Amino acid sequence: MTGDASRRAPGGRAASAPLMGKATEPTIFEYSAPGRRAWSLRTTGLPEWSAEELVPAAHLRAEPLALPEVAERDLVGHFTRLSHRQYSVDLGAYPLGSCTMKYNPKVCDEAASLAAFRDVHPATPPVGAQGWLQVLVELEEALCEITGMAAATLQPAAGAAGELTGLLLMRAWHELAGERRTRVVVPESAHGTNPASVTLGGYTPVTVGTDARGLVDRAALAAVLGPDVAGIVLTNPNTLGLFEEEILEIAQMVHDVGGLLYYDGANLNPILGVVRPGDMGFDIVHLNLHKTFATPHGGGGPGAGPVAVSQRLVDLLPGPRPVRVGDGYGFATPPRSIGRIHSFHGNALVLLRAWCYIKLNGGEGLRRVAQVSVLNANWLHEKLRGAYDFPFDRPVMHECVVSAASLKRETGVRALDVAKRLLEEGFHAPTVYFPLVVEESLMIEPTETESPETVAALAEALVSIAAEARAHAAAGEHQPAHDAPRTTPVGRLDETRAARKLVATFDARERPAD
Amino acid sequence: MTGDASRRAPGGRAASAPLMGKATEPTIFEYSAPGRRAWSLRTTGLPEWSAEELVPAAHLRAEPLALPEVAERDLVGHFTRLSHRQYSVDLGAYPLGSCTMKYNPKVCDEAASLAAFRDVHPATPPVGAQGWLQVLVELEEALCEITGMAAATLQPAAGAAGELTGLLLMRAWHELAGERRTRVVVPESAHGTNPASVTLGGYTPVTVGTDARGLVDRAALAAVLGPDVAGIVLTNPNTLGLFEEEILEIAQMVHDVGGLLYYDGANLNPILGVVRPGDMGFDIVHLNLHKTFATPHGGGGPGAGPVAVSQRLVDLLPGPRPVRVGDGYGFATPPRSIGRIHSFHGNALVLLRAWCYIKLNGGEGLRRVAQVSVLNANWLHEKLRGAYDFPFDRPVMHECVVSAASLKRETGVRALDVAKRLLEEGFHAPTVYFPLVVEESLMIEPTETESPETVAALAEALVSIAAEARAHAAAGEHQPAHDAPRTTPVGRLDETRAARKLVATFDARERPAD
Amino acid sequence: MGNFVPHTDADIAAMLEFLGLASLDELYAVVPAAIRLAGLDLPGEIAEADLVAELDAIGAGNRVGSRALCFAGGGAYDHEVPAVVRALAGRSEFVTAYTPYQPEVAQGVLQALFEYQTMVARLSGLPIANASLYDGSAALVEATNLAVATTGSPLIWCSQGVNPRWVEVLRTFARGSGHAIATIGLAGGVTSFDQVPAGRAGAVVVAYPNYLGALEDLAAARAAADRLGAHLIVCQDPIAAGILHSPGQFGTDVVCGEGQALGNPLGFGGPYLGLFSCRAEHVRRLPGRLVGETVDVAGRRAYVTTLRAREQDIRREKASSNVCTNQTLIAVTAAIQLGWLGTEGLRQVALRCARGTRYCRAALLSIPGVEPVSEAPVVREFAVRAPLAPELIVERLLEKGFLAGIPLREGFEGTDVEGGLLVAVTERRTAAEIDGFAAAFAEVIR
Amino acid sequence: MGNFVPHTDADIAAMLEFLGLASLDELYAVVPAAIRLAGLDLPGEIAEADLVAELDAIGAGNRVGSRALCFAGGGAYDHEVPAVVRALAGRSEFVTAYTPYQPEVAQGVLQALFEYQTMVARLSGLPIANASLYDGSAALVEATNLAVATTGSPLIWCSQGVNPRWVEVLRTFARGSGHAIATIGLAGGVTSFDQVPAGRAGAVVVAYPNYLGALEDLAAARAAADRLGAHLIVCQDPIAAGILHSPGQFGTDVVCGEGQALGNPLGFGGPYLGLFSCRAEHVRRLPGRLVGETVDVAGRRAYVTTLRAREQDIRREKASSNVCTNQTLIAVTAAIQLGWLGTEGLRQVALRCARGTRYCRAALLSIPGVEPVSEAPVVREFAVRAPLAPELIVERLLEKGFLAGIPLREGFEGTDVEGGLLVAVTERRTAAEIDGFAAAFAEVIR
Ligand SMILES: Cc1ncc(COP(=O)(O)O)c(C=O)c1O
Ligand SMILES: Cc1ncc(COP(=O)(O)O)c(C=O)c1O
Repeated sequence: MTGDASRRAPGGRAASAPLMGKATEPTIFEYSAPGRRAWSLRTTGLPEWSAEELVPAAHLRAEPLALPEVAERDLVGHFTRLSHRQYSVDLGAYPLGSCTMKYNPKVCDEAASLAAFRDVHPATPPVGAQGWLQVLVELEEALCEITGMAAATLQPAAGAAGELTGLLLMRAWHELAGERRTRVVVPESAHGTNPASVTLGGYTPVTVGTDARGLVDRAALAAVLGPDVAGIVLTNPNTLGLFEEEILEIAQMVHDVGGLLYYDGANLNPILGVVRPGDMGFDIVHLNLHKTFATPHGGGGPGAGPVAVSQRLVDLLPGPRPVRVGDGYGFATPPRSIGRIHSFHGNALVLLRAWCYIKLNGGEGLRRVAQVSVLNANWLHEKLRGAYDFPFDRPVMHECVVSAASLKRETGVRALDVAKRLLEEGFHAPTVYFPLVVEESLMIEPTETESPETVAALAEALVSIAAEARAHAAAGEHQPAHDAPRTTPVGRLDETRAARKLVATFDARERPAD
Repeated sequence: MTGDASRRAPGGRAASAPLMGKATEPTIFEYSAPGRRAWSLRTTGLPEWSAEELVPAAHLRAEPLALPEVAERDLVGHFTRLSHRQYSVDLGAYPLGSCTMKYNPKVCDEAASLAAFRDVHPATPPVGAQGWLQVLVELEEALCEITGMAAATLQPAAGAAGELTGLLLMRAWHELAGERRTRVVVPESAHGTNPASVTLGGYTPVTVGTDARGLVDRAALAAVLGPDVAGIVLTNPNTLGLFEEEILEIAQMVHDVGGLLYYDGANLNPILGVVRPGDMGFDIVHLNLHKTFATPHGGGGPGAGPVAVSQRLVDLLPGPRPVRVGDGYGFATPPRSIGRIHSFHGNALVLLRAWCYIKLNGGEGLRRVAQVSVLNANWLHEKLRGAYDFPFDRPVMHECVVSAASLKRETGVRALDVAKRLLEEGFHAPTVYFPLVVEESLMIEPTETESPETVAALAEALVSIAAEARAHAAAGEHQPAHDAPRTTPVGRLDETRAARKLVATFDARERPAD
Repeated sequence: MGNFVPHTDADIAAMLEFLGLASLDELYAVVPAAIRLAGLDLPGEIAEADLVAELDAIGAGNRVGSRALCFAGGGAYDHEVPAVVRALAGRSEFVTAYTPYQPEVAQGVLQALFEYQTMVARLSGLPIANASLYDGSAALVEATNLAVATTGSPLIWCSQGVNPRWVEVLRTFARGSGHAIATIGLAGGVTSFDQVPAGRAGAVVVAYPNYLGALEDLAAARAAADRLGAHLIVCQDPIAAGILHSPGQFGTDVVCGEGQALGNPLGFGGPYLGLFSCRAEHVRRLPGRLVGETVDVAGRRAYVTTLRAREQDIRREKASSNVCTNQTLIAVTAAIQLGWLGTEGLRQVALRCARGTRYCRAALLSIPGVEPVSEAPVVREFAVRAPLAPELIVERLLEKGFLAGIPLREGFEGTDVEGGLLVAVTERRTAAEIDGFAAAFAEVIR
Repeated sequence: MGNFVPHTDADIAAMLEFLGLASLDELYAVVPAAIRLAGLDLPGEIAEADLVAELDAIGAGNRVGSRALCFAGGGAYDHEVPAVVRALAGRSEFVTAYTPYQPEVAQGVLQALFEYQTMVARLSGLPIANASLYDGSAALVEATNLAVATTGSPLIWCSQGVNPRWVEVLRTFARGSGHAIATIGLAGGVTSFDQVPAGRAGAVVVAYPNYLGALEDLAAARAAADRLGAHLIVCQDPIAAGILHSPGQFGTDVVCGEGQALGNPLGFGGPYLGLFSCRAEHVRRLPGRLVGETVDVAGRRAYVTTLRAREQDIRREKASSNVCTNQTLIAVTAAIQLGWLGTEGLRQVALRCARGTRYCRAALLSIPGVEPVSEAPVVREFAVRAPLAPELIVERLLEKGFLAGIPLREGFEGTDVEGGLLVAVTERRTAAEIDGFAAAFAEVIR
């Protein structure tokens, strides 16, 4: 073998796949051998001009660009083994609060792989893309019906992009009225993207607190509202999983000062077909199709974050927008559009999946989705009584937030330990330490696609972890949860080292000891 | 939850996926809950006649046919977790001698999923299946070029089916000549399908031994040959991985008594483009496309076992055969055809994959495949010197057979223990205890798709296992290999119990204790 | 060259050096020079993209979908296969595994096969099912081998209602086994068991429903088999099983069948799936693999291929069958599909096929000149006769975008079935499609 | 109903009973009655098979493949994606995972992202790359945010050679950030950096190659940025990178780009992939996720998202960006595609694009009336002008089965580029296809 072959990794060893042991998986760079290849390219019959003939010398790369050189077999081995080191919805429940990790129907994957949709260039003129435009228009219409809004842009690529789009719409609306408002109200329990988007929208976020019920503190809200307030960013149910019952009053208060209401759609799942943001008084809504509408999350995207607005904001929407034109479809840019927010039309293949999901469920099915997501969450919540603290002991929507504060006090086992211990039980962990307003929070969202048996097993696992911690504390024994997880490909990580001695590329690594 | 729900398995628990621990995976029946469903069917607009209206009462099933009732989500969870309990080529090397478990190019999977091929009914008349017929005819022609034969049938669904087809051709050939021969010669090292097929072909198998070189014992062969011998079934290289260098002499001997030579193509890989069965004197050849031509093995099929024959046997081939007709393609049944051996045209989608593989490699590529498979095997073989016994110390072809006889004598670690210990090292085990003629045999076939690094790591693992056994024996310590495998989803199984207390269906199970 | 061979020239040189060889050719020193090739007369390698382009071009020569709306059956049916089945059965761990020789790392395939065996046993109503055979015809051959080995009689009485291509396969293999295949004719579309003369036989074979879609009298079949001291072998359609009795109820010895309809595409005829179940007493003669449940050293539930002593790799020439590689992935697919369907889904498919069959039969019979081949009740497919040769009907309807069915010729020579057309309607055919088919049918025979 | 909700009515009743509720509606007692809905005005559920039929029907309204042979680019290219990339990126563990919040069970995604970051860093020639952004335009917006935050100047000088749609996105987001976007015009197809007046600025933005396919002078760009005390931001095409210099060589601060070409389909514009790399000194202002290597308790090499303090979930309103969900799966796909290509494969793709570009450009320019928009050397795409509006050329050529390119309008108003047609040729276009295109082009403008 050539060169430093003895240092190279064997592409055909499965040791790193959990099925076969616990060895680490080398990086693809460690499999690379000069001259190996997987690629092949079409025979074109073109003249074989050299790079020197085609590219002025001043621009021609001197050194070849170093990429891993592997055979197809080793490429497959490597990424297949990596996949065996990755939890996923298809392997088990993913009760991450605020994330709505439901099952993603397989037919939607096939839809997105149909050549008739997959292979369309985004600059195809409408006459050649009628199918796509129909899907996008129909999706927009369905989302408007679901949210109670008048029109929507499908361009935002995720929730945060939707938020920023919404805030720019808010800004444009006020500017059209000749106003320069400077502040936007955000509840303290809000997701981090909310204040960040507010800032990027050119506003100063103002925080309002949570009252004893876990809802927006109306008195505090009244105190901050004023003519410089452009609007409020809310999600309902809020990030504590609780429905803001006074939403109509809140809307009134905000509208009274000339502000707009923005709805963070991350929590739309439990109210599908039950109550609509538009009917609650919201003016702008984003949706996370990768949460509510089952487009798979991809390990962190791609998502899609369409933004729907009430009638008075329609003219401001980003463009070009897919629209009906006679019997067919075309594009139109709203007269006072804030402009594009995506290179083309948004994450189209994700949008197609959501269109499929809505079709598959229909209106009634979506309502059932919502109801059962709430049923699962309440059932689970009730099962945790006694084992964990209930910071706000009231019925929840699609997720529940409990606290491990007492548990920690009594046993030293923290929310994080509970999460890691749960991994050993065969479940993904819930969201921990968010929302920030609850100490040692565990935010659990089973979603409607988990069966009653799964929710029961999850509840049982959570209860038994608390019981185990208390039993070990009573016996003065070492807490197994502190060592968890012990059955996963790797154990707890040294996160401090990752940040202190940043190694963000293979090239930044020192030669490994192993 | 309904009924005996407490006994039901939670569909969303990943505990059984090795990533998440080592729990067993319940059967799909244990996930079943009355009324759950995953199915949906097309809206047809047909009258909704009831079963009673459609089926005479005497035929109508009284009790519903009990199948598992699960949601799509739980179906996916279950089979995805099962897949995480399964070794495969895509996870790592599979050096099973005699099985040629090479990497299966992904493009061939896509080819087999093209609607234009996948959705064709086998009774489509030729005018509507020209594409398929072209592929089948071209594949037949390529296989004939590769084997040095005149024509082939693509109907046999696997190697054993090909063998039996070949033996029926042998029988038909002799019968046409008015002869009723009764015996067929099979080497003692032959694969079990060979004697079994000989019997099903209506012949009595006669065994010939192996000489000191590991080759057919020519004296023994001469002794059994006679006018009642219909032919001989050989594979070359033989199942010891050795090339029968006297094949021309053997062919002469068999032909001299009027017998035919049958070539078991399981070992064709190392001679692709280097030497052809037809040129060695064989009359009938089967090929295992699921070995040599990289069609994936599917955990035990589907395969494809085409049978190619020399000119004098062409008229006997099974029919209907895809043939060229003018500029196009049609079917023809040979005039003295032995008849169909498959419901339709064989495992067509497997055949399509093999056609792709041949195209992708081309003639030169196939030769390279052969050469490198032999190179890998010889290199590996040489690396094992000293650690294992070499029953026949000579250059091998695509696989090598070594023996753990000395190891067992010295340490108590048997071939089986070595195999199980190798699983812990991240490799699939080689074939053990076959061929039967070698005591404690390990039959190792790396194939050409494993890189030098992989072959080196495999060799190292095998050597270190032997070294470990000897070290532990020297120290009088318990042998770890006897406990292996310890890092796999389950440990060694109680195979006796499986046979004694047969539980071949879920319904035959006693209620589980767990 | 050689994207599927990782070795670079440098790798090869280094490995050869280690072996003390100067060239790859030297690896073949043992091969007689006289027959060593310089190379193959085959075209050179092509790029993946070129292959795909070629497949597209060649594939255009096949008519599928709306270019050949499927009304053909005869053992291969156009049933719904959902995306989830393709996704799961396509997982590479299942696709690229070998036969489970090392059960510790093959629990995935083994357990899936155990589940498959359970489902097939439930379909048939018999307690034991194997882990698959090649296709329906192979299952029938194996069933008759088992029957002959058990009863000692090599005579097989086979209903003319059994798939004629399967019977031809039976005859082909009988050349080796020496079995005799005798035919029991049909009357009014169903088997006339009283035709069978007295004597001894190894098996009586009947299909349920039969090749013409009609429902046979399995009690009568059992009685005929009993008179002959023979096994009863039933070729069962696994879809119609959703609404019909299980053959196991009638004392059937072996149930065999074609499992393509359970989640597999038409695929121009393969890979398909031989279904095979039998009575418990026959288990030691069962062909093919059998998976059993057991425990591992730690007492964990686990699966393994069992009763291996039946198989060719151990029993060699005395094995009950020569089958080695079978159709595992197709069996796993069938298990997934049956899991997707569940009790009610399978019933619905069966019911909807029966509805479409009735509707389509009525539509065709309402065309002047079209006549039924028999009046026997049908649930799966049906045969009609028209004043035009069935081959011509098929050819002309293909031009109109319909695959009309299968001409009834081989196996029915000289009977009143010959010259009929066998038409199948699955749950995928809509009323509109059937109406269009009937209208086109009327046109082409006009 | 509800194949994606496992619960049967009995399940629901039992769960409600446990909660002491009489109906599902009672779960919503807290929702004001006035706004509670009876249901949605949407059609009922449909079966998977009906959905597939509908998709086929609707999809027929899109022109793909030979109905619209692709000569369009502008940030979205028709490159080869092999089956192996689809197979691996389609593995459900990658597809159905969440953002890796629990690294112990997310090593698959984390390591793949680490490998992706390495490859992107190598493409750009800069040491740090993030784990993806939404698309090229989003990457550009983030790059300018970083530049403004670092330099303190909100003025962005943006070459007119930058993708005009990206510049529009930049302008949209500038409504919130208050940044000022100024344009540096083109001369002879490339940016005239000497146009830029003296003063201070946050960033100079240039594309390499630019939107018209031409090669910009990055040294001149760096010099211009230096004069302004500004960052240099280069929008890099990752394919052309296979033969061109890396922008990192020229002291570029941030390299951003569109990664669609790395293994992703055209997909009507998304999901695409924002590539983002920067100098080490900017790492604490890096937008999006960053994966770093570390060890676990047992000292095993492992990966985790790191420097999280930059991110919105921790820094909230002070975060360097609001990005949360990004394009992980597309990044993983790009890593697999780059692994498939390797050093030589990427070079070959770049080279073949350049060959096709030269060949096609020459073919079009040989048509009477067709003129180049500039003579600057191009490697990726090129612009021509013909005596017919580009919109009409595109429309008429679509009827002949070609997607001819992108009309040059927005962003070029009033320049000599306006009214041109931007044509892209990838390695997938054959000489025969290009010849056919040129012939059809000649016809439609005649
Ligand atoms: C409440 C809430 N808001 C906003 C977001 C941001 O959405 P995205 O990640 O799609 O940008 C999330 C996602 O985690 C969320 O949970
Ligand atoms: C030498 C040999 N012959 C024949 C066979 C039988 O082939 P198949 O399993 O395809 O029936 C095999 C397969 O294992 C084999 O190795």
